[in-house]
Amino acid sequence: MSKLYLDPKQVSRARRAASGIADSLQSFILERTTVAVERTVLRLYGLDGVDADFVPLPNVVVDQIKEGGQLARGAARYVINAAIQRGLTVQEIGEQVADGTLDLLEIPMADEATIREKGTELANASLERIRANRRKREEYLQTLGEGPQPYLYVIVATGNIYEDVVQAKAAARQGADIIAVIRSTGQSLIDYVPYGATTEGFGGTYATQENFRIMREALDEVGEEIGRYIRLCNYCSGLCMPEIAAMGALERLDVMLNDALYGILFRDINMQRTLVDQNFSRMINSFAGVIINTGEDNYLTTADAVEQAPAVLASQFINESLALRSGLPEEQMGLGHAFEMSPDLEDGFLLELAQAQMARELFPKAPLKYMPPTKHMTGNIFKGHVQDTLFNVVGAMTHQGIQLLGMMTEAIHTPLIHDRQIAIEGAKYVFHNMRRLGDEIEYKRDGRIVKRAHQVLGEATAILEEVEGIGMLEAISRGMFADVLRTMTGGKGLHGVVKRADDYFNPFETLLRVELGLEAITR
Amino acid sequence: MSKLYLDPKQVSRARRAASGIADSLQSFILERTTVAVERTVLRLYGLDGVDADFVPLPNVVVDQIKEGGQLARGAARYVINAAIQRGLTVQEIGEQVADGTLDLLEIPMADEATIREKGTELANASLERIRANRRKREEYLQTLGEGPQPYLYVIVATGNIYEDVVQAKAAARQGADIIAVIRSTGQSLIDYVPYGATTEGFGGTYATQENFRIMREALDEVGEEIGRYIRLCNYCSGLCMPEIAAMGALERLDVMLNDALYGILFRDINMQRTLVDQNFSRMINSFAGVIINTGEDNYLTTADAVEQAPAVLASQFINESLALRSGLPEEQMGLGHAFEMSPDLEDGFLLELAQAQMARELFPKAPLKYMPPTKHMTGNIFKGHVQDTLFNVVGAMTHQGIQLLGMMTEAIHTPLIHDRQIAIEGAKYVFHNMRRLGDEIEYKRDGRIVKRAHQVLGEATAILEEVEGIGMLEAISRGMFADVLRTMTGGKGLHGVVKRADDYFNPFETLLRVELGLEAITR
Amino acid sequence: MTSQWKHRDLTQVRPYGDTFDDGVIQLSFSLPIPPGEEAAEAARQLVVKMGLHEPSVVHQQDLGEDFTFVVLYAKTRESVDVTRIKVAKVESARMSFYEINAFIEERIGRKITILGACTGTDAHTVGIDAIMNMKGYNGEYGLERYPMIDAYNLGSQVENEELVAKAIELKADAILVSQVVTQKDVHLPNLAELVELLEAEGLRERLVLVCGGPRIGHELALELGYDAGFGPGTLAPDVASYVVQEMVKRGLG
Amino acid sequence: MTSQWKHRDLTQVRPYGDTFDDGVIQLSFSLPIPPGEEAAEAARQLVVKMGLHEPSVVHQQDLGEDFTFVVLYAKTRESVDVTRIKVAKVESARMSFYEINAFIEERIGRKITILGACTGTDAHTVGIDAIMNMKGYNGEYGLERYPMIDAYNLGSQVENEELVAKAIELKADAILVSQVVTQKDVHLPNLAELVELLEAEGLRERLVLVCGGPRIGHELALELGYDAGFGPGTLAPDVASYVVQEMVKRGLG
Ligand code: B12
Ligand code: B12
Ligand SMILES: Cc1ncc(COP(=O)(O)O)c(C=O)c1O
Ligand SMILES: Cc1ncc(COP(=O)(O)O)c(C=O)c1O
Repeated sequence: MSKLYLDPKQVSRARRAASGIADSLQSFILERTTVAVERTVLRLYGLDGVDADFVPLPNVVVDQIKEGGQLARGAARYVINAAIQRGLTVQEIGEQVADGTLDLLEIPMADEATIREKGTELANASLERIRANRRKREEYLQTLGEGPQPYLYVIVATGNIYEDVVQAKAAARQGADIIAVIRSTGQSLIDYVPYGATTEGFGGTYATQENFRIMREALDEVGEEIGRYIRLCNYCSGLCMPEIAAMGALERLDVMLNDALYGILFRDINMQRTLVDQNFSRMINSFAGVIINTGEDNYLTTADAVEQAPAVLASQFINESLALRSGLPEEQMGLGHAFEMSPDLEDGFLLELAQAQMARELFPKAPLKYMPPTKHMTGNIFKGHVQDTLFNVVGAMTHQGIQLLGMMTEAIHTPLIHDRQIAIEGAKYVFHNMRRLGDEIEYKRDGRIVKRAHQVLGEATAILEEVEGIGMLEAISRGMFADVLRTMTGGKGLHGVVKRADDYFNPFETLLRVELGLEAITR
Repeated sequence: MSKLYLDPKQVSRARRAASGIADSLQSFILERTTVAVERTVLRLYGLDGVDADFVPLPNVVVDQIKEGGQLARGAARYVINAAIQRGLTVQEIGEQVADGTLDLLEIPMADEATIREKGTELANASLERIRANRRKREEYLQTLGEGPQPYLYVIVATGNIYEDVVQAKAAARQGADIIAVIRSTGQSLIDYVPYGATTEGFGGTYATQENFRIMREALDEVGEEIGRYIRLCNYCSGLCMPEIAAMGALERLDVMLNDALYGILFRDINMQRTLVDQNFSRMINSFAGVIINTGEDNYLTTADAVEQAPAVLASQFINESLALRSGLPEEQMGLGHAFEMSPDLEDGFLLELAQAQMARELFPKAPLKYMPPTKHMTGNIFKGHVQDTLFNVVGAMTHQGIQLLGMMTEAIHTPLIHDRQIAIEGAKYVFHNMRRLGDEIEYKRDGRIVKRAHQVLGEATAILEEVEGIGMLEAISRGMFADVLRTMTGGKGLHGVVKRADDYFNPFETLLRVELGLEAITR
Repeated sequence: MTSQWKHRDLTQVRPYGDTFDDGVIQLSFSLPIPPGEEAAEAARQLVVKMGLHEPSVVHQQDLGEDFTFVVLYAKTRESVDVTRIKVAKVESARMSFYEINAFIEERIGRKITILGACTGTDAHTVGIDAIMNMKGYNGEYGLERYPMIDAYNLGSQVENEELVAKAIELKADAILVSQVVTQKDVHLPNLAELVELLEAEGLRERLVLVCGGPRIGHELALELGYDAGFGPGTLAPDVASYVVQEMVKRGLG
Repeated sequence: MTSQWKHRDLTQVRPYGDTFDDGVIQLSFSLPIPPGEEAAEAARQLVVKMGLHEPSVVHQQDLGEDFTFVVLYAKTRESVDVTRIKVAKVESARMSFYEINAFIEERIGRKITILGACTGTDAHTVGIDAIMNMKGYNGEYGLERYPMIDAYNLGSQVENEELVAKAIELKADAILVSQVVTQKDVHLPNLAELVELLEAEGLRERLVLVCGGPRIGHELALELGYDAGFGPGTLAPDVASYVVQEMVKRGLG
């Protein structure tokens, strides 16, 4: 039973509209591929490393195919062909392309069936590595166990992976359940993934496969010592969504931020590009057992929390529908929202409680990602600590899945080693003391909280139905989300979008659709 | 309707037992007077100042009468007699007694009727001054207004009245509604009230009439500037309960800690002495429009909050009954309780919520005084700030009347000038954001919160009925309160208790009984 | 006693807890050593090296990985001569929306052009938007709403080169730069670079150059070669008042 | 990079925020001057006088009455040589309830008498009760429960004279003094006075003298002429272990 007395019919209406939106986006998406998707295929085949100019080999290879005008047919075709014809590994192929000794488009083509067979066989082998990672995680969860929900999620962001390790291990010992390594500013806008261990980032540390590996190892080590599996999180969103998803799958990340809409609205990434990227990246997340985190919370950092509440909810519905179309189970949908009510707002707590409780009821299986106050945090660390505490109170009362802990120093710096400890101890105290409060109370049927929830759901439904009418892409072009206006051809990365040829070949996509129980693509 | 589904029959039973307890105490009390009561009479007649050895004149005079064995008849009789016979003011009488030129017991007695008439006339004049103070307060409340409930109550405790003034005025500007000047350690155990402005106290500042005056003036000044009446609080409990109550009435204090049980249990003051003192002091508080604060919160600083909850409630019922017998209206009963659940306790918040909500329902008109975490506060100021925040959350959810703000530095030092600011801003934030939460929620009928309330009420009733059976004095002697055991003749101050003679004369008591609508004393 | 406060010596001002001149300070930090008596002593020694006395470690907490967090209270004997403190401040009088537009009409006699951007890798637009956007911030309209101002908000992650090119193209009278990310001082070289570029183009003297952000102050701005700097809480009229008065002062009308 | 941490120089240990040796410290205090740019500058200057650099005032708050509260972050270049830190510690091995009683039986051979009190004007009994009361504290029985100890808890606000008289009367082997109120250092003269009284009575050497409380440490205790001092979190066995071993060591059996 809904504690907010939400009308199931209204909920179905909202969901139906979101479904319609997702369906029409999905057909747009399935007609296209991108340079990032193709690089991902190569990465999944095991291609790694950089050339003499530090350009990653997946970029080198995809660029060659793209410049030859053949990307529409799928990078896999040419690489697998080279493997067949030259007897090389994918890595060797990449290296030879990089040093200029190999032009993939000049190699005579083996027959289509052989390519498809070989491509699928190698892809299957790669997927096995991801499967093994998934098994390893399950094994850890069985043997070590995990913290109770909400998982306590903290970030590290020193810019230096080795300092990050120090901070992350300390955080795990302090009680964190999830460690997110924040990326350096600007990484989401570069159209390749940096390489190797890095020690110089700003506001965060570059997301590289080696950095993932280093942190995974560290967290396994500390997790074994303290007897609790520590989840690792990083970011897909940006120009390399599926590539990073693949890296995450290969290095056993557990949680990944993954939201095209975030990239569109807050990073000015071209919408066509990132929606296509998102679809493939979520399939990979899904297969890897990764919980995705969506970025609705960001709406509230630029716009007003009271006004934007319906847009947040509408976006959650859309993200849910889209995620389902990438085969992502509800249990892996960390839909985002945030405690961004102004502390100056009378009854702000009630409005927030309504929103959080509503999200909980509408997405009952999702490990909702609840973001702390950020916008209204100031240099007043003491008041900030109180804001974070009320955020934890709402988290406890409404059974959120993932509680991204607020830092009292939010407005000052990325967290210092003790900022996290202070946040974790506060959160643990609140959760331990009042985890059951939500089960003990009921909301007045005609009260402010219930009314607010109904109002927001009503308005969200209206938005969804309007968007369904005009289409998502048009809606974004009209600035319907977060007051930000983006056009079909504006933003970064459009050049990397390619319409698929009829014989487009991407064995990973095909295999994953089967694995994830999605219909085969029919053209 | 009770949100906790408390059984009105059970509540009546508890109240009936408390009433019985109070009745039998009251008859004990009315048969006695004390040196403090008699000194109070003199103070009310306007006697002030100290002798060459800094002994206050009220002590000098009462000691003379007591040494002469005539205190049982009431100090008023002898002083008024002297006034009649010698044509002196009460102040002049005191001064002459002090310099050894006057022996009150040697003056021939005027006739009883004349003494009574003159005594009553002068007493009436004194009461007029208190009435004027009360009017002044009402006028201020009308013109300046006051903060919303719960009143934010903070302490100053520098030991130096002039530093206290600086801190208090700053606190008022920061948003405090009530300023309590904490007394120096040990003052409650001295059998006189220090004199004049003082600058050397430990852990607090001496309660003197001059200090009261200085602080009252300062708070009026700042209150006028910021347009909010600032209430002043000090402490009656101790060996001088009624004297300090009188000083408070004369200097327009608004709130006074007043609890004999506190003195008995936590200061080892003799029970006979302080119960008699309490009765008269509460009559004065009552007439002066002073809100009293009782000390049930203290039980939880020495014993466990979960276990002692029924004793706290039982004591609140007894204090209510006793206060009614001193003519104190419910609107002036700041019954005490405290947030002292261990932060390590699972569900601790629920237990606390149950207790606070129950107190609210059982004493609906009382401006409940809710005390912050103290015992479980540590040097960890950041965690402490979270503890204080949850305390404010309970305060907001249950509509407490007076919120004594917790300081994050509770375990370290008496508050620094900014400690209060940090506490006030946190409290204001919580109250502003969630003042209405309590009105929006209901408690599950069969839930943990409701069950806890029923259990505590049940146990409190059992205690009350047991105490009614054996009598309050016996119950204390058996250690039934706060695990502390005190005997009828143990503790400080018994020597100051005197059985009233049949012709005992205390015109203030007589007048106040009329004013307060209490029955005249019949012997 | 009260007189202690009234007649205090402003050339020797000390922190205050609850007793005149007590010098009480709260500190917290982490040490890369395991918790225990030694860590507490290390913390005390460090604080004593800072010239503080009576250090009291009121809390220590194991952070794991051989780190210890400590909270201390201590007292300083140091004092500051506040009579000699001179803070560089934006001196222009603050005018209202109407006054600013009237001032431009009367004293400059034409619409002026102001460019705003959040530069480098910084993508925090809320601050510059607060100053520029039509709808404004905290009850004050942004520059886009000013009839006598042509305001162009270039948004976030604008390269300095791009900004300079736009300034030339639009003949900007003023440039407003926002910098929010300051970790490892990334904003300093970025802000300095813009000044160099403008100088190289011979533009620096021909426009009013202003920066702002939560960690920016007027003093820092001057050091970096800007005309003014604005910190937290700035509203459009603060900046606009300054810009127009500075233009007139420098004869940029 | 990792090696920075592994091979770090323990003779030069600095505070750590998020970068090796960054020296980051958080401070807060109030200044008796009105808020504003000048107050922020005064705070910065003060912190610089403390040898800190890059002071950043992240918050300032008007406290009223011309006081300003500031929160700062800054960096220190000072360091501590942790290899040279020596902290005086109670050295006795910690024994359990059973071990202590057995130790007394075997090594002293008679019941011993321990007196406890909270002295002077101090009325905080919870601490001394935690050590002495039958029911104990945090899962450890108090001394009253120890079969081989005659424990007398005199309660609160006990005058030093009274305590000494009782010690003589009961032939105490050890005295435990609790002091909780430390405002304006009221505990120091009170604790010192007891030592003087005991010395005057010629008793000081004949018993084990211990003090404790939330602001008491072993080092302070030694300075004041006590044999040992115990701080927050002490439990009965900590004290009892010490007392009985000290008795044997000093031949007070
Ligand atoms: C909102 C926000 C975001 C949003 C930004 C959305 C957007 N479109 O702006 C999102 C979520 C995208 C974001 C992302 C990141 N953020 Co951010 N973010 C914030 C946050 C919460 C609020 C900033 C804000 O909007 N303040 C409100 C505005 C109105 O205030 P303001 O900027 O100070 O502006 C006022 C004045 O300063 C002045 N002003 C500002 N600019 C100018 C210019 C001129 C000319 C003038 C006159 C005045 C002026 O006037 C304004 C109005 O009064 C802060 C934390 C905080 N509470 O401050 C972190 C914060 C700024 N972010 C931070 C970081 C590190 C990041 C990331 C780099 C993290 C990462 N690695 O992914 C990313 C990347 C962004 C990038 N490339 O720059 C750090 C910066 C740390 C530091 N000191 O360097 C902060 C402090 C959080 C933290 N503790 O880690 N962030
Ligand atoms: C409970 C309490 C009270 C109760 C005391 C009841 C009682 N019977 O004890 C009441 C309400 C009566 C009270 C009153 C006052 N209190 Co008080 N009180 C506290 C409080 C909340 C908790 C203290 C406590 O019980 N701690 C728990 C025990 C178990 O810990 P502990 O004492 O540290 O003891 C442990 C160790 O230190 C050690 N230990 C202690 N003694 C000894 C002795 C020996 C020999 C050994 C080996 C070990 C040992 O072992 C113990 C167990 O581990 C503290 C604040 C806080 N959270 O600390 C303030 C606090 C101690 N009180 C304070 C003050 C100022 C007062 C008053 C003076 C206020 C006033 N002016 O009215 C009064 C007067 C009391 C007086 N005359 O002394 C201040 C002291 C400030 C300072 N640093 O000087 C504090 C810090 C609060 C504050 N911030 O203002 N208080
Ligand atoms: C969904 C999502 N993806 C990615 C990011 C971070 O991206 P970037 O690295 O671009 O700052 C965020 C930031 O909060 C986010 O919400
Ligand atoms: C009811 C009551 N009276 C008085 C006091 C203070 O008395 P003293 O001055 O003895 O510390 C308290 C302390 O908390 C109290 O609760």
